[in-house]
Amino acid sequence: MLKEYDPLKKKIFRVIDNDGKVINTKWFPDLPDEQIVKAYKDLLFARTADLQTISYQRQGRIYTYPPNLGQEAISIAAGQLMRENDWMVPAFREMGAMLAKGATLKELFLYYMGYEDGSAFKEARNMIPTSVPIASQLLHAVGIAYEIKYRKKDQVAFTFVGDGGTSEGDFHEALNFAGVWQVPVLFIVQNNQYGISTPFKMQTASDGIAIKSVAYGIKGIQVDGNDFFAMYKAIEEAVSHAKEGNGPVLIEAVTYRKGAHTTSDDPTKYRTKEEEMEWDKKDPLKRLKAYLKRKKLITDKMEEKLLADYKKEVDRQFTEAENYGPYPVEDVFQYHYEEMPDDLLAQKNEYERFLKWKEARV
Amino acid sequence: MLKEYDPLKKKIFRVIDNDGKVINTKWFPDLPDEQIVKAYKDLLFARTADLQTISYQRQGRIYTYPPNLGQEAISIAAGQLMRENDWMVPAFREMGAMLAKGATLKELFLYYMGYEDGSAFKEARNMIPTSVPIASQLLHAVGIAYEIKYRKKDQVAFTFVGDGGTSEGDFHEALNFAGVWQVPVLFIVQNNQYGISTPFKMQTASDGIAIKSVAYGIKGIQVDGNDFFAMYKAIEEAVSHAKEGNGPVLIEAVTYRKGAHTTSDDPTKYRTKEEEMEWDKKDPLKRLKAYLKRKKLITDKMEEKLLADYKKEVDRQFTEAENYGPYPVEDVFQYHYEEMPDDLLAQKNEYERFLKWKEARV
Amino acid sequence: MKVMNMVQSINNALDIKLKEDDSVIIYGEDVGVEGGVFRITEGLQKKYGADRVFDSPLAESGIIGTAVGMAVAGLRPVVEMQFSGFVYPGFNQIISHAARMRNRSRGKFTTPMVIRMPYGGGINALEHHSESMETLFGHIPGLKVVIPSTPHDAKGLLIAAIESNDTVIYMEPKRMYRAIKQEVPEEKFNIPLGKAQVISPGTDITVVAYGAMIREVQKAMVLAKEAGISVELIDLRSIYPIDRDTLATSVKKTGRILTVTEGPRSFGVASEITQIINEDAFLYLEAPPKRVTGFDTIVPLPKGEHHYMQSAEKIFYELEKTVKY
Amino acid sequence: MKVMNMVQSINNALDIKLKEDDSVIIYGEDVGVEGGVFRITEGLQKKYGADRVFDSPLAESGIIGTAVGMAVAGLRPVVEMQFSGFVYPGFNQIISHAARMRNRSRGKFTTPMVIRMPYGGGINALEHHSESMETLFGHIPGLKVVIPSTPHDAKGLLIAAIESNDTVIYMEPKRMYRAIKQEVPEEKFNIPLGKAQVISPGTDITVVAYGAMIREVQKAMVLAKEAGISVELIDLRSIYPIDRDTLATSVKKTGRILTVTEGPRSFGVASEITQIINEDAFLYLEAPPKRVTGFDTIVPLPKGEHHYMQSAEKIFYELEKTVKY
Ligand SMILES: Cc1ncc(C[n+]2csc(CCOP(=O)(O)OP(=O)(O)O)c2C)c(N)n1
Ligand SMILES: Cc1ncc(C[n+]2csc(CCOP(=O)(O)OP(=O)(O)O)c2C)c(N)n1
Ligand SMILES: [Mg+2]
Ligand SMILES: [Mg+2]
Repeated sequence: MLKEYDPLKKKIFRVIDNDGKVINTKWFPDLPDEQIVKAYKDLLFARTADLQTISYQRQGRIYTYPPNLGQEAISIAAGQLMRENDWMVPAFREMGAMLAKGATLKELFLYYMGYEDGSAFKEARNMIPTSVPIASQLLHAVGIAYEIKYRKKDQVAFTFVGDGGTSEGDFHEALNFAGVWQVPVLFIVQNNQYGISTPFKMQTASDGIAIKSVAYGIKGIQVDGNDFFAMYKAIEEAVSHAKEGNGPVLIEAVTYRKGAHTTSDDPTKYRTKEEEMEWDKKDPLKRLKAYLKRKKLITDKMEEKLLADYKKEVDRQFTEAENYGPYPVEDVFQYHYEEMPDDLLAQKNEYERFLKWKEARV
Repeated sequence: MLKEYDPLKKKIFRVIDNDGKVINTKWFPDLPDEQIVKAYKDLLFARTADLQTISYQRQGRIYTYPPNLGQEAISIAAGQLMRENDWMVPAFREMGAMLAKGATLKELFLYYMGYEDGSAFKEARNMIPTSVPIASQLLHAVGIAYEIKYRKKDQVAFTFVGDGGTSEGDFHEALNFAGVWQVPVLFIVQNNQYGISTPFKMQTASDGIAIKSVAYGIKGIQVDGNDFFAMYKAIEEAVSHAKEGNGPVLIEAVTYRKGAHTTSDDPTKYRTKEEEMEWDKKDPLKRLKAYLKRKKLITDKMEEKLLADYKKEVDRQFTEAENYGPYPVEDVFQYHYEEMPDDLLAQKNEYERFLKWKEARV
Repeated sequence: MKVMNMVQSINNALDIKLKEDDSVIIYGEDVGVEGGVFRITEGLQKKYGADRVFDSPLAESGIIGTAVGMAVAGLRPVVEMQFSGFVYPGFNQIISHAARMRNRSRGKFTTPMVIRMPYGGGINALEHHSESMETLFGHIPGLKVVIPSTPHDAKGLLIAAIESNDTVIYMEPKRMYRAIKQEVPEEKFNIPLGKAQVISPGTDITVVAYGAMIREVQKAMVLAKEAGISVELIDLRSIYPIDRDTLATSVKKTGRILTVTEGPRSFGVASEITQIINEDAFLYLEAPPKRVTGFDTIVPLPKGEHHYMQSAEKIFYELEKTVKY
Repeated sequence: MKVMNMVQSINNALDIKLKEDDSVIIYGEDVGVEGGVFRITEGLQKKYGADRVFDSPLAESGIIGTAVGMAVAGLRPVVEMQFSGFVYPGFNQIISHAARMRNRSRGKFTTPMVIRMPYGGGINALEHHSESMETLFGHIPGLKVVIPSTPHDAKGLLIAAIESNDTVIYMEPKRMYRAIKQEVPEEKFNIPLGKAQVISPGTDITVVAYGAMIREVQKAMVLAKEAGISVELIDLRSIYPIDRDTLATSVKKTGRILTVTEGPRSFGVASEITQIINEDAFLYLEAPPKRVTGFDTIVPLPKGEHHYMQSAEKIFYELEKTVKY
């Protein structure tokens, strides 16, 4: 399949159309119906959480949040294919995949409320925290994949980046190292057409991102990122490719950031309603739902029920996070070194003396 | 021509064979015989200077020097095509091009003797000094080319980098910015098969360097870098392309570093005699000479005479450099800011007081 | 005169320079159409065109490296780092080229460029968005490093920075962007780089600060006044070159000094000031020069940030101890 | 015991760790087949295989960033920067990740990695090959920064660095690589990170130095002795954490202190030491803490480098002034 969709052929890989009709039976993934329904549910959950998070932010109950709206199929597909053992190296717009890997919503909320505890992900195996400096995480995934190869482990490293991120030098170095080392890492580029306000054509003059794989002698594929089935199939193929020792794969997931960059951003400043409406037709949730409805695997009623449950669950976890409590002084200091250096300890003690003085003053 | 040699076709552009016979009449550059003879002379001069510099270094009369041996045709071709007005942004292995641009051997010697004055290039127009941090200079050339486009000037920016340098993030960012900005810059990669001891296959898994142009939506071409005519023609075409507003070109000059990386390096540690002998057959000076001999444009006697003159000239300039004199204290301080900050002036004064004290002590 | 906040006064400075000098070029991530995430460059692309004010690809080394080239070729680029915490991919271009081109070419090529970046804490931001790492730049030979504390100074210093033929790192205390408004002259004016300013004279102790810390010190001064302590407040304005004279003159009068900075403690600006005072006013010192700074830790996320920040009380606490020493 | 120079003792430390711990991986530019431009890793690829000791592509961010990933996954990468002047393309990976992964993940992920780099002047090198910018690393929270001055210490400190679960910047004074030989134990030993060492006790003045400057101070001590001055020499060994106790204890005895470093003066290590002494031993000070450092300039090319370097005479000159103060 990776051959058939060699990026030099400039064919985007797609399995269903905007109405959820299968248009590519040859590469329709081999999935039991329940798993497809599960994908739909997870997508619905992720979207519900996303929308509710935006509203919490509007209420001033969390700080800045980067919505996933419109891009969720990518994370859901990856999430289904990542084994417990595989590594996940996120950027910051992969809620669905992080949940699949064992993060909890509560933790994500804690993070956006301003606790580092929200990026410890205590129960998630082999997932490192969000990386804020764009594209820098890609190199970590390559290093992890080196360990996999060195230790001959049956694992794959998944990593994510945005279209904007492909302009950074670290994108280049990561793909180049991975190509030379031939390590099992999948680079998933969420090409959502914008880096904040900067449109894709201002990021690069190349014809998409997948084609950049040529520069590193590695495989690449351009996929309709709003098509769950296409994403699933492409990642599945890429995983086999990597596991068989054939090296990394660059997967370009063509999608659209339907919401704002973050809750502090206003997209009306830089894009048109028409464009948004055009992409609305390709919404991944709608398309997956249309597929399932046609197959009579879900009904509107089921959806209503799910939605109600999900809202409650999101709220429950949010409330838990809101009651997390104050931030101990200890936590400012204790995680920098295995053992706290004397001078740092002295700084902590000095600060605590100040706090006592302050309390006494009032 | 750039189309015919699209790097995806994986054809290297070559005009003469190893014996100096024309094998590609279609793209033989339109050059008067005198200019070809001039190229040969300049190449011979560059080589003479190079070899002599190595021997000065062995005598302990200069510090580390990176020889050009075997790669000179690239610089000579570029040097003939750069107009006074064009910009030259070197790496550090482009002696021929720097001389063509107005640098003097004396200056280069001063530089390798350890004087910054040797990188001021007083008479050279629009050439910035050698850049030691690999690949970082490419971005300067792109910024310069932006100015050319912004001011609508009739200029082109030439910049150079090695195969090793293509692994750096700055290579990626430079080509990407140039592609987006569509500015008149030529990236000339001297792919001499090694970055110090690291062979090309450890730098990248891609099929050569020219093909990386695809990742930036720009033109690229792979050229036999030891074929003066091919280099001349390719650069000539690239210049037209850039001047017509079609954006940057990536030129991969396939060559071989016949000498050591620098005078402190020992290539026997990491490559074979056989490999060296194989490449020796493709020596650019030999090939150009063979062409000219066949056309009866030079004779062995002419060459002998030239060589004798050149040696003398190189020695003359070297002696001048050797007599350059001591390094004034002033020069440590005076070039950091337009006006020397008070504190820096105080540091200088303090140091001068120390020097007086020291003198008095003896 | 017009009442402006710092966002407006910086925008105004850029506007003036764009207008009077067509070699001024502004670019960076999202500075064009959107006018930057803090709206500093708002409206400038419309006014001056997309070849003078524009969005760049997302690549800091690319931004700074191309600016070096533009500057060498005769332009005066003013580039923006979206946050100072994201300047590091471009660090090599700063330290290896922007700071060195003049010396390397013995004055033949200069890099008259300004790298603007919002820095500092107090805005409840994500990781990497609250750093104060001015020391790193102060230690690099060949750079000038400037930090304004008011809308007025922001304008005068930025104009001077753009007109300087040296590379200037211009750090904007983002917490002050909209925190205060002030009368600012509408016409062009310069504030010389490298000069500190005595903001309010006093006799018992010298307090040195810059950027957003000035306001915190001013709050602490209310407490100090209640306690009968007279503070001489100096706005450093320029991290490099540092204005030794103003510092030493003040300490010769007060005999005591406290420096307030946001960044990590060790190897910070406060230590340099202490060294300078030891060199220039040792015999006048009645107490050890004191520092109120961030810890040697990463700035905590918002819920823990108050622990890290310098408050009026924390400043007063140390100030009082130093005066009573 | 075996007589070794610093190249040999570092190679020996790497050899020991490669042998006893298969999670130790060494890579960087030209460290494999060639054994590095200074031959530090010579023979190790042959001995341990090309999957444990190898050449990387020419990309410092790539080297450090992949090392962060390896370390997170449980390896102990020891990577080489060919010269410290070329670490800057990788600066972002150091400051944003190697120094922060532990805190960000609340201790779940650690980055036990070592970044080795030759630094410092005195070898008649090209531009960027003679820098001493340890301050930049010292100021970054989350890093440890170590500098040995002898073959013996180089081994013990490197072994400790590799065994540390923190990220360690290990800077090698390249001028010392082959400058002296010394008896070094052949077996494994550790020197704890974060501890300074009193090299020779004295009573009149404390001199602090590290790396190649130790030897220069020792030469200056010959002149001091002639002048009847008794010097207590401290090898700092660790830039961060810095050993306040050893410094303060010494100054409480001598009353005077001089710090010698190679790097630029402003915002340098000397200033931090002065601040510490002011905080911890102010009342014992009989003269202002003095610094002998590089200038606030770029290190000149070889013909001018002697102006920049700290010589025995320059150290003695300042030392005598401080003692006579
Ligand atoms: C190195 C770095 N530079 C700048 C930023 C500020 N920033 C945060 S998100 C973003 C845009 C990212 O665009 P893209 O990679 O397309 O991802 P998307 O937000 O579209 O998912 C920018 C510029 C950053 N986080 N890191
Ligand atoms: C950023 C940086 N890293 C490392 C070095 C050290 N170094 C100098 S030359 C070189 C190899 C360059 O190889 P290549 O780009 O192929 O150029 P060549 O020497 O073959 O002409 C290296 C690693 C450097 N100068 N700059
Ligand atoms: Mg995007
Ligand atoms: Mg090479």
